[in-house]
Amino acid sequence: MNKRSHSIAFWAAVAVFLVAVLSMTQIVRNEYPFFAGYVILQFIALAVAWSILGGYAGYVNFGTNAFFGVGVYTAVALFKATGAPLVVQIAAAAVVGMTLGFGVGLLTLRMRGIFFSIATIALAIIIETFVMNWRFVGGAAGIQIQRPPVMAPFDSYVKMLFFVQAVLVVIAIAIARYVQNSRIGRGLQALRDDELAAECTGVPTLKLKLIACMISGALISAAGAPAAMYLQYADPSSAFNLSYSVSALAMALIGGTAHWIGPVLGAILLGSTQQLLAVTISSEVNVLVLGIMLVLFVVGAPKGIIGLLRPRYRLRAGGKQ
Amino acid sequence: MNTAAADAPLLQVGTLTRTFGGFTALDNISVDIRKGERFGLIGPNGSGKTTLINCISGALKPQVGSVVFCGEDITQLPPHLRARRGIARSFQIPRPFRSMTVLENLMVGLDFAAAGPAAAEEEIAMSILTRMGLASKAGAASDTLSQVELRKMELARAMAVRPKLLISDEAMAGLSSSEVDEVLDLLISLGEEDITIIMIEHIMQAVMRFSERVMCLDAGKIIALGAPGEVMANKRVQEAYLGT
Amino acid sequence: MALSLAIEALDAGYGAVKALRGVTLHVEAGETVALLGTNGNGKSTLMKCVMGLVRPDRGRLALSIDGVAHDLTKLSPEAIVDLGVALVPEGRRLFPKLTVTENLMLGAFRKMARNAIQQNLALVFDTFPVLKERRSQLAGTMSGGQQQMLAIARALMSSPRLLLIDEPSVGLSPLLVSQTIAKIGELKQRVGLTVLMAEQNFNQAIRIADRGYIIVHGEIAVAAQSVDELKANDIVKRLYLGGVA
Amino acid sequence: MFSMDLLLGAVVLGVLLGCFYAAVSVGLSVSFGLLDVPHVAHPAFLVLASYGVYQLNESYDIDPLLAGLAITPLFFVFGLLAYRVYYETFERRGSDAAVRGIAFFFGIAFIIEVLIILQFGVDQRSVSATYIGKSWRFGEFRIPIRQLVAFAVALALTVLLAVYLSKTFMGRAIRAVAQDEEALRLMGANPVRIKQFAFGIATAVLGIAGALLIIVAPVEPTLDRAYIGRTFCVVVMAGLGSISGTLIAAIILGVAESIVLTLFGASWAPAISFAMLLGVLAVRPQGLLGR
Amino acid sequence: QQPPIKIGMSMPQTGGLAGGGKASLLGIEIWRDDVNAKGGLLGRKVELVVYDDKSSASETPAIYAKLVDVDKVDLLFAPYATVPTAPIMPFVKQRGLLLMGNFSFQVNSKVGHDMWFNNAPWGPADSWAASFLDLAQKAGGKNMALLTADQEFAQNLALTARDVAKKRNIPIVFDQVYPPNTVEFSSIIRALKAAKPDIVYVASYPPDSAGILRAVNEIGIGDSVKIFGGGMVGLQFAAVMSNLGSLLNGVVNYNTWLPEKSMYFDGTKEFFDKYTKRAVEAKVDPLGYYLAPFGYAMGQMIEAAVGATKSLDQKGIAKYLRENEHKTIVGSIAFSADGERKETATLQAQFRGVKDKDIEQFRSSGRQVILFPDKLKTGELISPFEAARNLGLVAFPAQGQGGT
Ligand SMILES: Nc1ncnc2c1ncn2[C@@H]1O[C@H](COP(=O)(O)OP(=O)(O)OP(=O)(O)O)[C@@H](O)[C@H]1O
Ligand SMILES: Nc1ncnc2c1ncn2[C@@H]1O[C@H](COP(=O)(O)OP(=O)(O)OP(=O)(O)O)[C@@H](O)[C@H]1O
Ligand SMILES: CC(C)C[C@H](N)C(=O)O
Ligand SMILES: [Mg+2]
Ligand SMILES: [Mg+2]
Repeated sequence: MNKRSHSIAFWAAVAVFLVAVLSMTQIVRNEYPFFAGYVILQFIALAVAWSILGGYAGYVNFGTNAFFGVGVYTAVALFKATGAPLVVQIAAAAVVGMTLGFGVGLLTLRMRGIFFSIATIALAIIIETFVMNWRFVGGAAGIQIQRPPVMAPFDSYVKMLFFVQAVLVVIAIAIARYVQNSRIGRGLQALRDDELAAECTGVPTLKLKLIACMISGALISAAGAPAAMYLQYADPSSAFNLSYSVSALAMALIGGTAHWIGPVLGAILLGSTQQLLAVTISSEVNVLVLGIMLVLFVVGAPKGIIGLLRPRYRLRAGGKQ
Repeated sequence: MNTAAADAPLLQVGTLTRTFGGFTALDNISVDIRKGERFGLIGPNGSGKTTLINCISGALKPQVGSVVFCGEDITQLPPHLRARRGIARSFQIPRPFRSMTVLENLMVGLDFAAAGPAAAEEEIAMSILTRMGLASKAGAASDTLSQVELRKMELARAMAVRPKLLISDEAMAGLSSSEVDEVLDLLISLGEEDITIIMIEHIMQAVMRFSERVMCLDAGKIIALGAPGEVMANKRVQEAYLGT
Repeated sequence: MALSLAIEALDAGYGAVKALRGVTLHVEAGETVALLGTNGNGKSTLMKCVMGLVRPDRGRLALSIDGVAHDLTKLSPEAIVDLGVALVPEGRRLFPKLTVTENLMLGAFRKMARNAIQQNLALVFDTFPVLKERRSQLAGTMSGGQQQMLAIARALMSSPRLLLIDEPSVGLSPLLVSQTIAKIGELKQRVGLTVLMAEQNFNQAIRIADRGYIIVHGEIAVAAQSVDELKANDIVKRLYLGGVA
Repeated sequence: MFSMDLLLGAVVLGVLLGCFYAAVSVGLSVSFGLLDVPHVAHPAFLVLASYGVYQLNESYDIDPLLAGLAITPLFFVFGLLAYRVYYETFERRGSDAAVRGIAFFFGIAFIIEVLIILQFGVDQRSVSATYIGKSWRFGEFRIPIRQLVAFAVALALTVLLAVYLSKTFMGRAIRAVAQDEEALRLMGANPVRIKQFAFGIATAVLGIAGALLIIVAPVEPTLDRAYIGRTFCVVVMAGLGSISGTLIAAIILGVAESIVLTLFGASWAPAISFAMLLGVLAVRPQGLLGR
Repeated sequence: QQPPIKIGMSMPQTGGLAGGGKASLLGIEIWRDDVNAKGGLLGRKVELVVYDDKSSASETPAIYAKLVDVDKVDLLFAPYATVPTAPIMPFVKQRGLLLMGNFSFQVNSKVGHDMWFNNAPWGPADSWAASFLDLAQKAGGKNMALLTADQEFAQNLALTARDVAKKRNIPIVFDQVYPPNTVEFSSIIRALKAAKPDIVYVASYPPDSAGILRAVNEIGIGDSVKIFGGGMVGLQFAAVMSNLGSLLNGVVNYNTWLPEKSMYFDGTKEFFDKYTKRAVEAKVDPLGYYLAPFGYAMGQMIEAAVGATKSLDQKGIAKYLRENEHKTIVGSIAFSADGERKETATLQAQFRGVKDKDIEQFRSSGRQVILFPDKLKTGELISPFEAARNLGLVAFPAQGQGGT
């Protein structure tokens, strides 16, 4: 298949997906699928966004929770101050996330490998501390939020959030796919292998890393923004929970980072398992199952799920399909 | 283009000094390199050759001095912008993009540094590989190459930048003399295409055959600069470097 | 003491790549044997086989020391090092973030060598004075040639009886090439080393070599009994003596 | 509310706290700093060790430090096993070991957490010993003895480890192994065994560190999550693999934290110490004593 | 056979709140077994549907949606604590569902749901601080130091404490918020001591409470302090209490139920007999005073309401709960309009004569003397704090097994 027909197939699939999601919100009455589905979609967006920096560029971001929390609190602050509608909250979160990504990039991207990861952990803790001391959004005590009325054509707010998160997922995937297939992807891959050699071969490493960091940050924050309306409550320890970092990373790795579909598959698998375990096993054993799954998958599928599906798939960021 | 501009040196290195801690690796180096020139750089191990080209390619910043390329002061530019302006280099100790095939390694340079239509990139890359005798390895993962193949790929990747100035840091080390000849022929043919080349090499026969001018460094200082024959005949060069 | 290395009908490779085919050669005690061949012909692979780093597909690799034969295909690299075999690998393979001294001390890791550290240290510092000057510099920041010296010195620290050297002159200045080759020759005399050396610099190699082999496409093409025989060989003429060399 | 007296006290207590941080991080300095293993389960093993100490203290009334010492062999074996699995599954296959290893060790950490919960329940646990809850007086100034104990043990631990790593053949091999395994093999050392042994040591040290942890404060099964940031920060700020750097970095963090807690708003303490880490990395990307 | 009546809830069984959650759940389960032994509700067996929310707010919305939309439970109980409860308040309000609260703090104040009933004894928001400051002022306290955890619940307490202090003109001489996961409190306690306060009000969270008390013991707190404690979460848990042992002496802290004479009501003793047996097996808090009986009481109230209205109509049940007083094993409970207790029944009690390393001692009365509220009071405050700390066992011999 050539590039163009690939593109057509991709956008057709996107259209089908969005139409399916939309009609689901109109047809299905039971709300639970939307509650659970929202969470899974949120994780898809996170994993795809994470892998733009973590997979392609090899900069392992441990601070997914920082960006997520920033998204949540941007939405909260904006909503509390101006009552801005959801779309504006998300857009604002993306802008703030992008700015934060830019800042993080400037500050930390000169650090190599694991130094970067640790710096992002530090960043998450620093930002969480700020939010804890920010009384306007409730500080450590948290804040309860009253949703505005839902907009047509949706009959429930959660269905609307579900659809919105599906759109965010599509945006994240489209961007990841674009990055992967453009020369940005090859540049990121080159700098992942050897930054000095990449520089000397003409790759603007700092710029590419900044771009990746900003895109990734913007997408993570955007995916986090609706959480404020979903929970109708925000508190720093939930919004900045380390588990967002672990999940995003684990999902991307379990799926495989060589292709944007990897994080999608990983998030669907791990996210729905988590949802399922929460309402079936429902005790400490679900954490055990999660742990064992993590271990088994990284051990048994070293190239991720996509590596299992296509055995000859090379473990390679930005590799052509 | 007026004659003054045409005659202006392609690369002007001015009073370059670089130290590591208390150790001076480059000590006040000034040299001009003409357009289209084949320039040999020799000197004992640790005399600062690699450091000099690190400063030219931007991998290192000098403490003192300037680098002027095509009339533009590039001392403060990062390496990738220098690559785009036409400076390419190979690394003495090869640094391949390990997760890529040989062909993809070249594509990076073509994608980011070289101007030209994107469509033809793959053909250009293949033609460079063919010239380097690496065509059969185009699809091989770069981490399966032998040392010498890696060196060749270093050079090929530098060529993919489509440079005005190509710097080769001991690309021929470890080659048999017939292979040295091959690579040399290649470099000379590049020279005929108006590419300026700085070659660092310890293989004297190669240096002699290749260079229009030779510069010899010792302990970070220029001890000789001139026609190959002259430099080889220089007493200090013989003592410090050739050992004859 | 008697030591000899005998390689017979050795096949080795990396998966689909067959790097060596039916290689047979031998090295006797006290000899310096040169291994010639253009790149990619399997010289390094052969050395790695001797060290146990690459497992041959078939064939025999026997090291006999004082009449005791050791089947190298069955021994781990550590055990082979313990027998007194050392390799100066291509590409130097130093520990870049350790200092020169620390690299040298690691060279003396094998039990036998630990008693002789002072003596060996004196020897290598005497041989390569620049290493003494740069004792506490990190190996990774040394110049290419300095690193090559350190790599040879590190191998010597293990008090080897059989020294395998993969292209020692790569990256050395002409002066140092002749010095290094001379040092190897000298060391051979001083400590009774047996040396198998892959080297492209033919003219330098034959200064100390007793005899040599030429590998072409993974097979021994020429086994010359003396240096003169080597010089007279057609392949050698074509590869090393023609053209500029 | 500033006074010289308070400041001085804050510094002293900070040094003691810092030494404790060093003790819980020093194993990571080996496993992560030197061996390049992304051991995010380090704090989980630490907490596991604390529970081991708790069990011995509870059922046999053994002094926690002795108990810590007693479980070191067991933890050494845990370390050997953990590394073996990691090696077989990642390093030997060589693909993306570092990144996938993170997910792997998170998995291990979760499993350890749950096993602790299943065995000990979710309530917090602590130990008793004669030196817990008492303090030494210097006039008005009092220093908790358990902190002095932690200080002394941590100091001894780091010094011993630092000497071991720089002065012995094994130690040097451990420092070299992650830089070039094949080269180390050429030195006559088996890199896998060296790594395994080093990982064993790094884990064994946790026996004692775990004792200190539960001496200093009570533990609960998910406490490890709070220590991931802290221990990795210390190790990175120190400069990867530098044992003396670990001590220095830990003390700097401890003192900074203590001064902030005493003299400024305590709620800013984590922001301040992690901002310091970022500051250090921005100026010295290789860490304080990194190479 | 009729289908069982399903009661759905999430409960923290992992994460920071798991200790409390599991004890609370055991209390609820004991009620379920009791009611089923009596033939169930409306002749139908009671079945619990419980999911783990991992102590996190982000898990509960999906869980409660599942409980309501998929499992179609008949009644909802809230999870233990504020954080996981907060996100479901708007949901139950919007759906018009009854929610029995479980020890959360002021989650309904903004939402204003009229079908919410909290089982906790907190009462009006400021009563917590008020009762502690009453005691403090009576003992001669004139100024206050406030030490609070940077955590949702502790911050809420601190907020009311500052308000009450302001109203009563008690100056706050020290006001520090410490971050979660603080390891060492020596430094903070030194600073606190330097402020020479009379009243020390501590709103801390379980891992820290022990650290704070240890540091107080080691660093000292000064003779000026008349009363110490107030809002330390954690000192109610058996594991913490037995470990701190004598360090607890003198501390005045809030509590919910204690084995004091005044605290035994109909069924209380029987409940604890069952609880004590089952706790060992379930590896939960062996004493279980703090949460478990309130879980049971929550069930009792539902039992009474369903029995009285003879239906599962949630509006009817809510109406009944709002308009009546309910006899439970933790005393009688009446709700105000916001679904919290009309009057606070939060105890303030002083630890006395506690020995080291002995869980059993806490089963006898006299170890925690109730100072507030007046109608449950079993003793007077001993002050100042240092004096109370130093009174040994001799002065307060155990008073034998309590119980009515
Ligand atoms: N990062 C560094 N830190 C300390 N010293 C350095 C560093 N880089 C280079 N040096 C020293 O600077 C000197 C010059 O090194 P350079 O690599 O330029 O030598 P060279 O002329 O290329 O030698 P060779 O022919 O051996 O490659 C050497 O003595 C080297 O040890
Ligand atoms: N790790 C590897 N995986 C796959 N093929 C390999 C590997 N290492 C070497 N080869 C291949 O094996 C063949 C022999 O390589 P070897 O390194 O032994 O040659 P050499 O004679 O030492 O050459 P040089 O002069 O380049 O060092 C080459 O074709 C090389 O590409
Ligand atoms: C036990 C309680 C004091 C817990 C507190 N109500 C909370 O919601 O977190
Ligand atoms: Mg060089
Ligand atoms: Mg070779």
